[in-house]
Amino acid sequence: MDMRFTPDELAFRDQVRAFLQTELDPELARKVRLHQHLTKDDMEGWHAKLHARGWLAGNWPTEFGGAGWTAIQRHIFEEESALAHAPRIVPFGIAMLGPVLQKFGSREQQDHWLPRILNGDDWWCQGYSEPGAGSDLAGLRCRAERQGDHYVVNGQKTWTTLGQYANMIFCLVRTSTEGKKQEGISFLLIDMTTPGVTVRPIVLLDGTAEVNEVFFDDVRVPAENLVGEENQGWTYAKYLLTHERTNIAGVGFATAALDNLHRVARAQIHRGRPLAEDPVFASEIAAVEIELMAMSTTNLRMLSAAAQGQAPGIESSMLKIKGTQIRQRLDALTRRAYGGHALALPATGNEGQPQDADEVLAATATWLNNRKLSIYGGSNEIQRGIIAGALAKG
Amino acid sequence: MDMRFTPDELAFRDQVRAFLQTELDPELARKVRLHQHLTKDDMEGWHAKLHARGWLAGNWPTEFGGAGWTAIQRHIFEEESALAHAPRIVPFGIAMLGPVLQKFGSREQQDHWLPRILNGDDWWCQGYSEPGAGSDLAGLRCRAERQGDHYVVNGQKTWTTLGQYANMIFCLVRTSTEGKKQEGISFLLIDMTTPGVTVRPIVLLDGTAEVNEVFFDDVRVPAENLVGEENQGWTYAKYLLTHERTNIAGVGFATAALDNLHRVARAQIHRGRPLAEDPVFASEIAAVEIELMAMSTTNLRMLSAAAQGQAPGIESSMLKIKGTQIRQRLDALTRRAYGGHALALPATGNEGQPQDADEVLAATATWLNNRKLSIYGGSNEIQRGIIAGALAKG
Amino acid sequence: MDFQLSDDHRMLQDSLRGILTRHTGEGLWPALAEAGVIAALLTEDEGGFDGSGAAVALIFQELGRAGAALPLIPTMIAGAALAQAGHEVPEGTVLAFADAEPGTRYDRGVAIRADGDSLTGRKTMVAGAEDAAAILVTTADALWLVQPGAPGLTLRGYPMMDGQRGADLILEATPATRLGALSDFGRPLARGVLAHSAHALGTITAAVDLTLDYLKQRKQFGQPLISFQALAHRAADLAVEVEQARSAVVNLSGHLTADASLRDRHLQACKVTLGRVARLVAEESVQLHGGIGMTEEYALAGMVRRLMTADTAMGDADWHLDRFARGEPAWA
Amino acid sequence: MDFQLSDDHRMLQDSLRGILTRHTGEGLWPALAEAGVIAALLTEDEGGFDGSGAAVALIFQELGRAGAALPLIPTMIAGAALAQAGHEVPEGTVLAFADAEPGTRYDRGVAIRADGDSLTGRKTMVAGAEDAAAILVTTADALWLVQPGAPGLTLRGYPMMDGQRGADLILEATPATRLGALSDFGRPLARGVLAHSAHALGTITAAVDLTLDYLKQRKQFGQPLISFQALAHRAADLAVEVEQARSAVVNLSGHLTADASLRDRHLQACKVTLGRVARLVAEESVQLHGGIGMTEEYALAGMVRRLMTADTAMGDADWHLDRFARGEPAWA
Repeated sequence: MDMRFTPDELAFRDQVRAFLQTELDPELARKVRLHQHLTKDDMEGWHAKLHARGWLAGNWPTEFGGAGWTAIQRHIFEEESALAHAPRIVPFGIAMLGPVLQKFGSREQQDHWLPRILNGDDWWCQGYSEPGAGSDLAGLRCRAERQGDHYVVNGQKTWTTLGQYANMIFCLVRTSTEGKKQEGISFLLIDMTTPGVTVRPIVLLDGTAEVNEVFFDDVRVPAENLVGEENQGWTYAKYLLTHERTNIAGVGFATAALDNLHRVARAQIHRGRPLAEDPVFASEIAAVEIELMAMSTTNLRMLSAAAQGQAPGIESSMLKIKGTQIRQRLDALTRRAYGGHALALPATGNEGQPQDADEVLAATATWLNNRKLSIYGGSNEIQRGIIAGALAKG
Repeated sequence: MDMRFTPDELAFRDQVRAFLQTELDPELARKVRLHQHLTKDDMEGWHAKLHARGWLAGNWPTEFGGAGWTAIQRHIFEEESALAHAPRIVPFGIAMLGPVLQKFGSREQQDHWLPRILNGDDWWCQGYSEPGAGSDLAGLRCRAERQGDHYVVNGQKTWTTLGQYANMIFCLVRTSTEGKKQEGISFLLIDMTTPGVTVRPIVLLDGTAEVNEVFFDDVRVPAENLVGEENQGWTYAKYLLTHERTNIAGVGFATAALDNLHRVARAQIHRGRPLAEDPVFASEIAAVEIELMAMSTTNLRMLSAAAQGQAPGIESSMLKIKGTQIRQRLDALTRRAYGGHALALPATGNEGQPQDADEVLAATATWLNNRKLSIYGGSNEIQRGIIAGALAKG
Repeated sequence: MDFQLSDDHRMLQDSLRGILTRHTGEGLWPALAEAGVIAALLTEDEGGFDGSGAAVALIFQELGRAGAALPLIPTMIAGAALAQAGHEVPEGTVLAFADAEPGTRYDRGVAIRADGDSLTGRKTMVAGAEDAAAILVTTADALWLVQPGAPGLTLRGYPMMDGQRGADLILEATPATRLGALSDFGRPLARGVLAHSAHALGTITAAVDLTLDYLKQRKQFGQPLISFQALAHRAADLAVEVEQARSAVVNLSGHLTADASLRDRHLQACKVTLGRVARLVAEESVQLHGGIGMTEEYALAGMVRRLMTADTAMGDADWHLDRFARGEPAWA
Repeated sequence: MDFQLSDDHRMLQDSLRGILTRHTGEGLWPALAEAGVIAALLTEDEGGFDGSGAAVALIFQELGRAGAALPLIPTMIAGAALAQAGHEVPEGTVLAFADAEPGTRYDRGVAIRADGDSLTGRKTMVAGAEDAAAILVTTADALWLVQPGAPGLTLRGYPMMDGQRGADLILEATPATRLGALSDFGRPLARGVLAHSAHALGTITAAVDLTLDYLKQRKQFGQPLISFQALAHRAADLAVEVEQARSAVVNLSGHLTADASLRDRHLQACKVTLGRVARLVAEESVQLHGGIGMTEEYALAGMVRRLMTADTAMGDADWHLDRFARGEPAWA
C-alpha cells in the first residue's frame, strides 16, 4: 500500500497549478467563488484556454483530440481547478455526449461533431428528464416519428441546464411504445435552431435561471442525427450515466468549501472571539472535515481500482451520496456562520443589496442552489436503491 | 389555553408523592435505578402495597376494583413513580388483559379473573409474538383445535416477558386458516401449569433473562377460557395494542434518565473540569432535554385531547417514536459520559466486577437493554408505517 | 390543563383566516389593522387589547401558513418596548427593530457602539426600516430609540429572503434615546421570539402539507410517491417533528409571563426546536419533491426561504442551544 | 498510488484466515504466535519483522471479523513502547496497558498520581492484566512500567464487554519505572489506535454482512425484509458508512510513520470515524434485526458489545473530535 502520488502525477499537478496560476483570470475566479452569474463568454473563454493547452477533454482518448488522462490525472485536474475556483467545464459536450459518440456514434458523426465540441462551434445541452419522467427516466414520452429521411419530434424536456446558451441538444426520445418502456427509446441529436424548438427558462429558488424547459413542436430532425440504432437509446443513456463520473464525489468542490468555511469561521465573531474558537461550532466543522478526509480516500481507492481495470460497481452511487451530504453540510455550516446577517436575497437585480455582502450572499445562494446536488444526476434516493439492489443480490 | 394542572390534579400529585415517600423501600428504588435484577417478591410486594392503597389498577373503572383515574392522573402517577424509581407495574394483567376482559370477556370471566389479577393470585404473561411472526403479528401459526369442551394447543410463542414468573398466559392462537390471516385468530387464556407447556429463557445481550420462549405441546385448555368469540381474536388484540397506552411516551422514565445524566456529567471529570461544563457535551444534553420538554407537552396535549373524547389516532405512534429516540439518546450520552470506564460487562454472576462500579454498569446495561424500546410493542418502523398510512389517506 | 383555543381566540382565528383569503400584498396591513388583529398583539397597557401568548401564537401561525410577509413582528416588539419604557407608541404604522450586525453571528455591539446619547456603526437585515415611524436599536447591553430622519442615519434597502424589504442602517453619531438595559425588555423580546416561532410553525405545516400532497399525487414508476416506503417513512418522521415544533410553541406561549428564568428556558427551547425542525423541513421538503421543489414558480420556494429566515431571526438554533446549555438568560 | 496488499501481506492474510477457522479460545494465541502473526505486529527494531501500518490494519481487521478476543493490542503497544525505551520485551506473553481511569472520560492523572518512583491510585478496564508479564501505566503526562508482582499492587479481575477479561489496578505506593513522557510514545500509541480501529472495521463488516444476510432471508408479510424500501435504504446508508470507515483506517495506516502532527490528525479522524460508524452499526444492526438481534445466543450480541468497546478504547469519538477541532495533539 502506498498513498502517495507517483512522481509523474506530482509533476502533472505542478503543471496544472502553473496553468491555473497564469491562465485563470482572478476576476473570473472571484465570480466562481462567490457563486455569481457566469456569462456565456466567461465559460467559452475558459474552454478556449483549456483547448489551446490540449486539456479541454481530459477524458477523451488522444485519437479524438482528447488529453487521454488517467483517472488519477483527471482527479488531480478537477481538484486543483476547484481549489483555484476555475469555472467547471460545461459537461454536456465534453463529459457526456463525447464519450457516447466515441463508443456508439458513426465515423461520420464522430468526424463531424467531436471537433466542433472542442473548438466551441457547438454548445450542447441535455434532453433527458421530462415533467412526468424524473427519477423514472425510462418513463419518458417525448416522441420521434420517422417520416422518410427525418424524425418528427413532439414533446417536452425539462431541467435542461444552460439550454439558453445551447445550439444543440442530445435527446432521449420515444420511437416505439412496444415492449418494456426501456426498449423504445432512441438517442437523437437535435439542432435547436430548427423551427418548432422553444426554450423557456426555469427560475430556481436562489433566483438564478440556469435550467430550462425545452418544447418540441413538429421538429424535423435529419435521420442521420440518430446515434447508434433506433430503440437502443437506453443502452447509450445508461452508458452515459454510469461512466464519465470521476468527479461525482466533488472532493475538490468540498475542499474549497471547507477552506472557505474555515476562513469565515475565523472572521466571524461569536461571544467576543472568532467563531472558529467556539468548541461546538469547531467540532461541527471538524466532523465534516473528518468525513471529507475519509471520502477523499474512498474516492482515490475507487479511482485506483478502476485504473486497475475493476468494473465500476456501486462505488459511484456511494460517492454521490456521501459527496452531496458533505457539501450540503458545509453549505449549511457556512450559512449558519453568518448568523443574523444571512437574510438578504441573492440574485435580485437592481432592487438593492446590503453593504459589503458579496460573501454572505454567496453563502446563501450556495445553500439554496446546492439543494440540487442530492436531486439531480439520479437523486440520492435512486442511488440508495441502486446500492440496496446490489446488496440484495450480493 | 392553560398549561397548569388543576388544583385537584395537584392534590393528587401530592398524594402520590407522599405515598411513594412512605411506601417505597429505598433499597428497592436503588435496584430499579441501577437497572438491577428485581425478584418476583420485589414486584409482588410493590403490587401488594399499591393494591392496599387502591392504586394498582389506575386504568380500570371502579366497578372492577380499579382506581378509575383520568388520563392526566395516570400520567401523574406514572411520572412520579418513574422519578422515584418505583418498580414499573407489571403490565400484562393490569394494563393489557384487564381492559380486554372488561370489554370483551364474559361476566363469569370478569368475576373470576379480574380480582385474581388485583390480589396477585395470578401472574399473567403475554403470548403474542412467534418466531415467524414479529412485526407481521397476524402471520402467527400457533394453533388451537377444538376437541369437545377443550382446545388443544400446539405451537410456540416468543419474547414472553417475565414468563418465568407467570402461572397464566393470554395467547393469540390460530383457530382457522380460512380467509384473511387476521380472520382465524382467537384469544385464549392458558394455565401454564397444564402438562405440555414448557418455558425456556432467552438471554439478552445485557446478560439478563427477562424474556422467554413458551412451547405448547398438545396443551388442553378448557373452552370456557376462550375470550369473546372464536376467530375474533384479532379485534381484541388490536384493542389491546391501541388502547392503554398512556405511558407510551415514557416521559417519566426519560426525565429520570435525564436527571441521572446531569448528575453523571457533573461528577465525571473532563479536561480537569466537570464534564457538564464541556460546551460540546453540554449542548448534546441540552438538545435532548429540549426534545423532552417538547415531547412532554405533546404527551399532555394528546392526553388532554383524549380526555375530551377525541378518538386516539396516530398520536401513540408518534409518541412511541419520539419517546424511544429520546430515551436511547439519553442512554447513549450517559454511557459516553463514563468514557473509558464503561467497558465492564453487566450481569455476569460471580466472575467479578470492577470496584464501585454499580453506576457505570447500570449505564451500560441500560444502553444494551433499551435497544428493545424501538423494537418491541410494534417497532418504530411499524409505527412509521402507521403514521404514513394515515398521512396517505388524510 | 387545557390546550383548546378560547372562544374569543377562535373568533379571532376565523376572522384572520377570512382576511388572509381576501387580502394579499399592500392591502393586507390595513385589513389586519381594521379587524383589530394588530391591536390583539398588544396588551391593554400597551394600547392593545390582548397580547397573550395564545393570541400571538395563533396570529403568527396563521400568517405563516398563508405566507404573509409583513413587518408585524418588529412593530409588535417595538410597540411593546416603547410602551414599557413609557414612550408614546405611534399607531397604525410600521416600527422597526434593528438587532443583527454584520461580522458576527448574534453578538451585539460588534459593529455598533454607543457614545453618550448617540450611536455609531451598522445594523443589518432590519425589516421594514424604510417605512418605519420609529426604529429600535440594540447595542451590547441596551435598547435605543432612533428616529427615522435622525442626523447621521443612512438606510440602504434591499429585498430579503422572506419576501419583505429590509435595510442596512448606517449610523454616524446618530442621536438616540436609551430606553433601558436590554435585559429589562425580556418580555417584549420573548413575544418577538414567540411570533417568529409561531410564524415558522405555520410555514412548517404549510410546507409539510404541500409535500404530502405532492407525494400523494406525483407518480413515478407507475405508483404515487407516498407508496414508496422509504419516502413514506421520511414523511412520517416529518409529521413527528411537526408535533415537537407545535409543542415548543405551546410551551413558550404558555410561559410568556412566567418568571424570567423559566420563560427564557422555554424561549430558548422553542427557538432551538423551531430552528431545527425548520431546517429539516426545508431540506426534506425540497428533497422529497425533487427538482420541482427548487423552482421559483412553485409555492415551496418561498416557504423554504421563509423557513431559513425563521431559523435565523433573533438568534438561531445554535445560538440559543449554546445559551440554554450554559444556563444563561436569553438576552445578555 | 496503490491500495493493494503486497504479496507478503496477502500470504499473511491467508495464513491468518486459516488459523482463525481452525483455532478459537485458548489455542488461538499460541497458533498466532507460531505462525508469526504476533511478530508481524512489531518492527525489526522492536524484535518483530514488520510492524507496518498495513500489517497491523490487516491483522486486526481479520481478528475483528472473526470476533477474536485476545489482549493482543496492549501486548503490541507495550512491546513497542518497551523496545523504544530500551527495555527488554518479554517474549510470547501477554503485556498490559493500563490507561482508563474511573471518574473521568479520558483524562489521565485523575485517579492516579506519581510520587518519585512510585504510583498511587487506580486504573480500570485493563485487558489481560491478570496474565500480563509487564504492565504499562499512563499518568497525566508519562508512561510507566509496573511489574505484576510489585508491592502495593492489587488486581481485581472481571469479564469485559468484548469477551476478554480485564481488571482494576489498585496501586498503593507501587514501585514503577518511568519510561518517558507520554508524548514520546506517539508511534506505539498510534499503532494501538490503528489496531483498535481495524478491529472495529472487521467487526463492522461482520455485523453489516450478518444484517444483510438476515434481511435477505427473513420474511415478514410474505416478503424478505430487504424488499422493504425503508429498510433497504438504511442498509445502503450502512454500506456507504462502511466505506468511510475503511478509508479512515487506510488513512491512519498510511500515515503511521508520518510527522507527528499529520499522523495525529489521521489518528483522530480515524477514531472519530470508526467510533461514529461503530455506534451507528451497533444501533442499526440490532434495529434492522428486531428482537433476535438482542439475544445472547445470536452472533450479533457479541459484535454489538465489541463495537461499543472499539468506540471506547483509547478515547472515544467525542474525545478525539474535540482534540481534532482544537488542533491539539493526540496525547497530552
